Amino acid sequence: MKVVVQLDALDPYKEIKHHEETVLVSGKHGGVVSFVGTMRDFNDGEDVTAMNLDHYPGMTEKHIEAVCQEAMDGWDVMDVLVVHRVGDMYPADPIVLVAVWSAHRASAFDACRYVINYLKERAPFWKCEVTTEGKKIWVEHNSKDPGVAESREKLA
Amino acid sequence: MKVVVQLDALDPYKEIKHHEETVLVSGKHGGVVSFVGTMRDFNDGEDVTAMNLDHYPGMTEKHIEAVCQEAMDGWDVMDVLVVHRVGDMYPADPIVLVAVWSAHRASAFDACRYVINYLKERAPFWKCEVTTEGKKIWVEHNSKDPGVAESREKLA
Amino acid sequence: MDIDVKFFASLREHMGRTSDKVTLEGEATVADVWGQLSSEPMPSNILVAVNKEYTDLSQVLKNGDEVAFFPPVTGG
Amino acid sequence: MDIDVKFFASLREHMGRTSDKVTLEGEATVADVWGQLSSEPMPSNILVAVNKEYTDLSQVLKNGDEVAFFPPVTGG
Repeated sequence: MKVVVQLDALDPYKEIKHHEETVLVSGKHGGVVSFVGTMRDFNDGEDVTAMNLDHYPGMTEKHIEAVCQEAMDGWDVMDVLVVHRVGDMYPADPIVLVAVWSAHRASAFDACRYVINYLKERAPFWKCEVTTEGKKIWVEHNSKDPGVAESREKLA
Repeated sequence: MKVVVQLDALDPYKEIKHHEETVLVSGKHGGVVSFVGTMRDFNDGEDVTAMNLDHYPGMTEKHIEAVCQEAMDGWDVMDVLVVHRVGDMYPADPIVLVAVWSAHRASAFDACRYVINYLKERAPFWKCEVTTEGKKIWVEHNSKDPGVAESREKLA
Repeated sequence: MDIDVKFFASLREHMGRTSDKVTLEGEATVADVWGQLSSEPMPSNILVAVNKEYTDLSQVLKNGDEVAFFPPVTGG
Repeated sequence: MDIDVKFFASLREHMGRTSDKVTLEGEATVADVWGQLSSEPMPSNILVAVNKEYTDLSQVLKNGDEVAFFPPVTGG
């Protein structure tokens, strides 16, 4: 299990490969499910040109780790990797990677979805978008995945 | 929507990047969910050293395309990419990639899972594994994802 | 009528060939094709496709159809 | 007791500072900390953490605790 919060640009698929080459034992996992969230160039009808992602150092990592641990305990998965960017970014930049390795795909799908849903619900990050007119807008809330309550029920 | 069945080695994350750079409009999708199935070095208690994947040219592509189209019709997703290897391969080789781009992650998770589940159920591929003792074993059935029936219900 | 037949995977090895051609008189079904190919009944797990669509032994054929027999699929 | 206070995101801009220090006498809760920082009631959407764990206004504090106030989170 590895959780990284970084200012550097995120190359999600390089991270997956690197993790497979350095941490996982080759030939043992049957599949990997990944989610990559990318920055969009619009939000609520406004054109967005840049974004700053604020976070609470220490608390953010702690809460992502807790969510990953819940996923490792709740499903039969082999490993979980999360890399999340902070700081300044631009449209199409990857913001977050969640990757889950497992012997069987069902667990990997469930666990990956759980991690991204609860990361979004609990990890202290705040998006501040800059519009084409130079207006700064703090994003007020994330879109909900109807699967959030569902995952929680499965784990209960 | 793109479906490829190929003899060549599969670099799933290069395929995702290439598809994003050549087909998708930058900055429009909010996320991508991918599943990569890789060859394991064991099965049913036997050590596996190589595998040949047989298929039915024409029928295979047709049925994967039908499954992808069902996913595009059934969920609010922007694009689906499937690349599937055939021929000779070795442990840790990627066998299949399913990637789904969407504005919202819930649809991408649902659609990606649907595609891999029904690809496994309907696309004519057959795995023949070679054990360390040189024995050839035709794999008799795939593991079931308990989500198969579930996805079908959602679409109905 | 002339029917192209294909076998895949373990069934191909069992039948000892990749493909075959069968000629049938009058109205004929997939079951009639199998009857020409083998004296054994078709194993219950074997799947059938006509012109690359799944079907079953009762499907009525026309001249030039491609009939495929194969075991359960194991891709992905 | 001495309490370290942190603000994030839009609340940081609203409060005009990133952090603060508050000194309280006797038993005190997060609500007492907020009362020292602002004459307005805490907005209902604001979240509270003590020592990097989520909690609420009723939590009793001890010397040296770190109390953070911030708006709903929007990561991922």
